[in-house]
Amino acid sequence: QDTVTLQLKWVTQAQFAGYYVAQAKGFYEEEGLTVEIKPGGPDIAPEQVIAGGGADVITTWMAAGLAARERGVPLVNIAQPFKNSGLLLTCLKEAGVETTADFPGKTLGVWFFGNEYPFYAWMAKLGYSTEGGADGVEVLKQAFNVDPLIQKQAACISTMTYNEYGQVLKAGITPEELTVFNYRDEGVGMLEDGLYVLEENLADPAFVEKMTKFVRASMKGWEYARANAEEAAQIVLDNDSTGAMTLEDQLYQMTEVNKLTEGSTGALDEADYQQTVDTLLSAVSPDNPAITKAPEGAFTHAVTDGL
Amino acid sequence: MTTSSPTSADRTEAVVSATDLGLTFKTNDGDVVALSNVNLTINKGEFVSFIGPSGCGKTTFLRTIADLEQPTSGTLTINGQTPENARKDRSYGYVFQAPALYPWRTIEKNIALPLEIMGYGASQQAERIKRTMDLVNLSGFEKKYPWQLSGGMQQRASIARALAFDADLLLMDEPFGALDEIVRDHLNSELLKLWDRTQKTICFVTHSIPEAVYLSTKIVVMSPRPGRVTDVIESNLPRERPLDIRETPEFLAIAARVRDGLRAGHSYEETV
Amino acid sequence: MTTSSPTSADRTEAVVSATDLGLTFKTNDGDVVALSNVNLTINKGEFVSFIGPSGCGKTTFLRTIADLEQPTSGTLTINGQTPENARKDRSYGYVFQAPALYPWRTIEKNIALPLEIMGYGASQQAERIKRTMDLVNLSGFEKKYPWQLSGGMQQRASIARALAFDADLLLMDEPFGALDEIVRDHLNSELLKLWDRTQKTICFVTHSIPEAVYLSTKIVVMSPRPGRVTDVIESNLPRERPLDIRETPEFLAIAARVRDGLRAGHSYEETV
Amino acid sequence: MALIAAWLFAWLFVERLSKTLAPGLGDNAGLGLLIPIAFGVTILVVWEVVTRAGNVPQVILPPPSMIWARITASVPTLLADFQQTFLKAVLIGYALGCGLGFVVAILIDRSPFLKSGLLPLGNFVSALPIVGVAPIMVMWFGFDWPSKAAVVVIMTFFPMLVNTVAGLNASSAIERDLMRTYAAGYWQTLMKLRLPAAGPFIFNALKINSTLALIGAIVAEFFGTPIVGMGFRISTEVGRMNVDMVWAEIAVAAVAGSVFYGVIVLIERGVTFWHPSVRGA
Amino acid sequence: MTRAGPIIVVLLAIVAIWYAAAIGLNAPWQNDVYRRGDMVDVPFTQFVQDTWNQEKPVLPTAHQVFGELWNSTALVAPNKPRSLIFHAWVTFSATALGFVMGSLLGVGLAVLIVHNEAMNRSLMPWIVASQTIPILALAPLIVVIGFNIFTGTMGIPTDPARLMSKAIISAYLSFFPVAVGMVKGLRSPEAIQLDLMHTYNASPSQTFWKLRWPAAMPFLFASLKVGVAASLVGAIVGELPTGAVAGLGARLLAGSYYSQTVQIWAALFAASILAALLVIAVGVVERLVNRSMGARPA
Ligand SMILES: Nc1ncnc2c1ncn2[C@@H]1O[C@H](COP(=O)(O)OP(=O)(O)OP(=O)(O)O)[C@@H](O)[C@H]1O
Ligand SMILES: Nc1ncnc2c1ncn2[C@@H]1O[C@H](COP(=O)(O)OP(=O)(O)OP(=O)(O)O)[C@@H](O)[C@H]1O
Ligand SMILES: Cc1ncc(C[n+]2csc(CCO)c2C)c(N)n1
Ligand SMILES: [Mg+2]
Ligand SMILES: [Mg+2]
Repeated sequence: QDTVTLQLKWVTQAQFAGYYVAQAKGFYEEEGLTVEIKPGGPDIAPEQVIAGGGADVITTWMAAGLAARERGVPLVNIAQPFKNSGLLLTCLKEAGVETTADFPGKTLGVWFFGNEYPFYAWMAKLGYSTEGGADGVEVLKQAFNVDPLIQKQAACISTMTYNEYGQVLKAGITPEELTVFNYRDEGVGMLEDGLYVLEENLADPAFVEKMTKFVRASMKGWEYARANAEEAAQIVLDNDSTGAMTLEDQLYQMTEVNKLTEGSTGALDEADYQQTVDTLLSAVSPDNPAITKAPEGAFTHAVTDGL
Repeated sequence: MTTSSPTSADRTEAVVSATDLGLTFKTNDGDVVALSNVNLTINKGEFVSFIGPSGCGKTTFLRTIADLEQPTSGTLTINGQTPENARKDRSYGYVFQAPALYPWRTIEKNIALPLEIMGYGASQQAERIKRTMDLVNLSGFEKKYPWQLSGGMQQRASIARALAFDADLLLMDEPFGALDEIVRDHLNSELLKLWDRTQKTICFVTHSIPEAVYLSTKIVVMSPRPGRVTDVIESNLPRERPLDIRETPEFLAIAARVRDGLRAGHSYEETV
Repeated sequence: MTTSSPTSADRTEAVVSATDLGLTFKTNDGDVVALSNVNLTINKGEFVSFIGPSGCGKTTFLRTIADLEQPTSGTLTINGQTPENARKDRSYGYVFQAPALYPWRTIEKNIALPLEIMGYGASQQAERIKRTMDLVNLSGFEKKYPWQLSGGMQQRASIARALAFDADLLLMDEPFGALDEIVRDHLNSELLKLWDRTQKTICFVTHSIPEAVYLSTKIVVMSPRPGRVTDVIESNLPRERPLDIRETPEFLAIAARVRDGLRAGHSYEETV
Repeated sequence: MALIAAWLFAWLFVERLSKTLAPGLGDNAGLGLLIPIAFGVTILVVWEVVTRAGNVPQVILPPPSMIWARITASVPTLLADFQQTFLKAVLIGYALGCGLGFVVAILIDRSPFLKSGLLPLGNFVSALPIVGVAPIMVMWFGFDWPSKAAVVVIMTFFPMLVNTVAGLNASSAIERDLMRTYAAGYWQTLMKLRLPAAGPFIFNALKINSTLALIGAIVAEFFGTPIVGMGFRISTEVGRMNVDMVWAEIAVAAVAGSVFYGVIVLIERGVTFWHPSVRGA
Repeated sequence: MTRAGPIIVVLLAIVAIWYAAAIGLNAPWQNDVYRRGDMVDVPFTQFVQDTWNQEKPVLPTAHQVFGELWNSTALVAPNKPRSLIFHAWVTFSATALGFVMGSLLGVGLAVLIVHNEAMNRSLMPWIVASQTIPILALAPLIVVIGFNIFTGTMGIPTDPARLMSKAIISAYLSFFPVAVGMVKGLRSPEAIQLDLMHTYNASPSQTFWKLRWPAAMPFLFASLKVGVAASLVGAIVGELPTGAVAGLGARLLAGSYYSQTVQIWAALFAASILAALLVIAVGVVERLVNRSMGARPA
């Protein structure tokens, strides 16, 4: 039996439901695979894990994947289960943010650790300095929760449609009190969760074959999750050994994630790829050097072609 | 109980008064009776020597006077007060059997310690440090640290420390044990002069019979297991004592009595 | 340099031989010359006492023999070897001026310490502990910790520790300083017996002139600032010494010579 | 394996060096520095060789030469980060945390009531997990350095408390008796006997805390911070796969921490000169 | 009872301050809630009650925290992920293993440093430097490389391997206080005590066991208390990069991602209770050792 180790970018949550469902429902087994799913955390860089031989395949955002590629970890996108992006910038109207023109002088919460590229691309597009001051914006490295907004330490914070945004609402702040910017709508959307492997492995047809099985089973998992959101949320919950999450949170997340995976066959849409690369290249600066030149061979259809 | 008719003090005023005093230490392997049934009165201006075999309770008795040990039976008053109040009045100066100098202080700073605590001014401190260091012949070693001194020098520093401030009662536990005969003679006569001049009351532990006889108005002989007072010898030697008084028959008679008392307290007279 | 004709050793065999020995301590406020130009030979089987004013370098000299201090000039050999090699041969037992007992060991365990280190078997240890504790009259205190003992008892424990193993050379720094006359007499004669029986060589620091004369075949008188040997007195007293030898004219003559030497080393003879 | 071999090699080298040089030079301060430097250089050379020869991916462990290049290229950034993390959060938090631990230890010592009431609670904060505390501090004290300093306070408090309490009991019975004979007050005994005797223990805590403070401040920056600071840079650049920058920050942290520690050791030498551990060395 | 009295008084004082602070810190949010709900003139008692019972308070109150502690210990089977006992156990095992490794390493290094001048000069600066390296930066390295070595080359199953990775981080944090304290402690014997050993020509190991080691005891225990606390911090920190699987650290972190304030505080308290128990355990051993060494009662 073939074994596959998958390193996730983040802790066990419905964001990764497809993989957990595929495992729980025996889809991997049907393909003859034994899959180990390694949850991530705030200081796990999946790119580093795969470079160190700790995983066969990882999930990461495309911007981070391309950045790693330029820095000597030859990652290749083999599949893109997330068709749409879910990254938002969520602001309090009370803090005086209604449009992008209100940003200067405000404090904005941003996730770093490889999640900051869309933000910098956007600010570059808007022409705002990120160094603070009257015409710039004050950037906060935001922890991975919504506290800064609730505590009013920032005017805007990063949220995902499927997670933090829900938490903001759940805390009792109504959508009317919020201004929400969707990165996709601002023209700086980038591809989110994709599956990446090391380029050298793709030379081996057996590996490609194995990945094809893996992606096929995973996509089946995603499909199942869309059809059975409640059961999928429960499966995710069962896989969380921290016991910190609630079914309610995961069900919300499942529903929202399903909107993002909707329409993906698993194969990467080259137009989406090109849009991500273009956006990144539009914002090259010493502060934010995601990539400096268009990447070559950063994706392959070899795996998804076999689906 | 021994009530002494003071030979030299002006008034009969009890400085130390012990009645049926007892002290038992509890240890991991049974009790040690360090003092039992001690009855003793020491009047103002007396010079009392304690002599007795090793482990008979001399140090313990001094420590009890100093309120460093608590009696387990009987009563003890110092200047008519409890030992604790007497201690809080700073009624005594104590020279321990070991030097107990603080290693982070130079010799002069060690001597300054009680002066600082008792609030003496800087110039007074300097003057007293100089005077007592001269007295014990340590001049020139002011800036040395304790570990840079020989054993006898450390002992002298601790004597200087106790003499630097003016306590009416001096408790001295074998202060001259580590000193040679010449220095010892010198310090003996200095101590006598000081005593004569200041009318202090002095409790003095020694192992030297001649020293005890030479210095004291009263000699307390103790014996061990359990620690008790076996003899209290009043000395009728004159208050003025040249060193050669030690050859006189009166002196030798007293010394012989002390020696007998001491020997009686020992368990192995036969082997000697 | 003094070459002595041995009074009691069978052969003339130098155990300690110092030539132009000097030792200077560097301190924060200048150098202290603890030993200067010391020339001395101690032959096998001799009993040598060191006497001298406080701070004259007696302890330093013993420590140099024991390889605990390094001479800054001159040469010193022990049994014809360097002090270091002699120490490594475990040629000597040392009684320090302070008891230096380990507070976490009971008295018997303190005495067992050198025996453990030198690899004695359990039964031998027990036997030696018992014997030496009897010798210093500490039986019954085996299980006590050092702080539960009186000053004199601690000193005796440290003597027992040094006698527990068989070193040919004994270095004793004021071993009997904290003991009363009776115990001291007792231990003096026990020490003489031991010396006589085992032909040990003994270096003995004391402040008591009678003790020095009573015990020694040779008395080294030292004087301070800088520490040096001012007189070496050979004693012609017989090897067999009853306690009352101390009343004989020969004894008193030697004692007088020692006293003169001692006094000469002092700076304040006039005040005495 | 390679690391152990490297270390052994370096050690042997230093051993030889100190054996041959030490007697001649004695207490020479230059030599004291030379040996650890020689050791460090050996390590660096081995590191360089292993990473280059072994083709270790640079996102896992970059060679020292690359780290050095990064350091020289990023001086302003490193400086700003150093100022934010070390000069503000670490130093202030360290002073407050050590001060607080010390004061509480004295309070505890002063009153048996507090001793039985506060000491168990002191144990309680001993290991307040930094990961749990850091977000709370951000909540209470905001994003900037004060919340980091607060984390440092919490981290450094306990070592100081424990060591000071142990140190205050370090004076010997006879030394305390002496003070009793003078009827010295509590404060006099404290100032003239117990604190000096506690010195070695207190410096222990100061030394341990000097490194703990740095760790604390850096880790605390993982949980929300303005976009400057050593911890911020480390976590961000790991995410960006700029591992050379991560090591550049680590190098700065190591140098700053070592200097900090070294300064405390120097002060310790001066203050507790009398302690056998200093006197003997 | 006499010992419990002061603790209770201090505890009461702390709880009083706690509840007072909760009002202040939770008030802004409560006011926002009232504003959104168009509630005016809320009686003060109602306001206080509300601030003490928010779902995601800035500062949760004692009854909330202990309620959560109770719910997640007594009311859940101890082998379930919802149980704090389960997480505490996971953390404790890594802490214990790390503490043992760290203490041994710390003592071992101290022994080398005290006995060998080259070690002292070459090792000490690097030990210090090692501690200034932020573990969270190194942890992924340890996880990526270490975990792979454990599971791959050494063939250790994942669970023990994960435990080892955490224990290594825990040991990394705890060895330092132990090493520093023991270097001091092993050098603390008085010169004359060392001289005595010298006169017996005692071997270094004899001097060590019969003198340096017993003399270092006060330093050892002060260090061990700090060390065990540091071990726990290390284990918790180590739980983050090992994939946040289980343990108090994982629980804390996961709690923070969903702003489960009460849950975070409960986990924090669990960690603190664990720390206190560990420190007290070291204290008990200290007392036993002191007694067996004939320490003089203070
Ligand atoms: N470690 C040291 N550092 C500096 N000076 C020292 C040191 N040890 C001893 N000295 C000095 O050396 C001199 C000789 O000291 P030593 O201990 O040998 O005297 P001693 O003859 O044994 O005196 P005592 O009879 O008082 O014990 C003294 O002046 C002392 O101050
Ligand atoms: N803290 C203690 N705990 C237990 N026993 C003690 C303690 N202090 C002293 N003793 C015991 O009390 C007895 C008397 O001791 P003390 O120190 O008073 O004797 P001493 O007369 O001063 O003897 P020395 O002349 O040897 O100094 C001894 O048997 C000793 O063992
Ligand atoms: C592939 C992938 N890339 C980035 C993130 C980062 N991210 C997205 S949402 C969030 C906060 C927690 O939900 C974080 C850290 C991720 N999760 N998955
Ligand atoms: Mg005594
Ligand atoms: Mg001496």
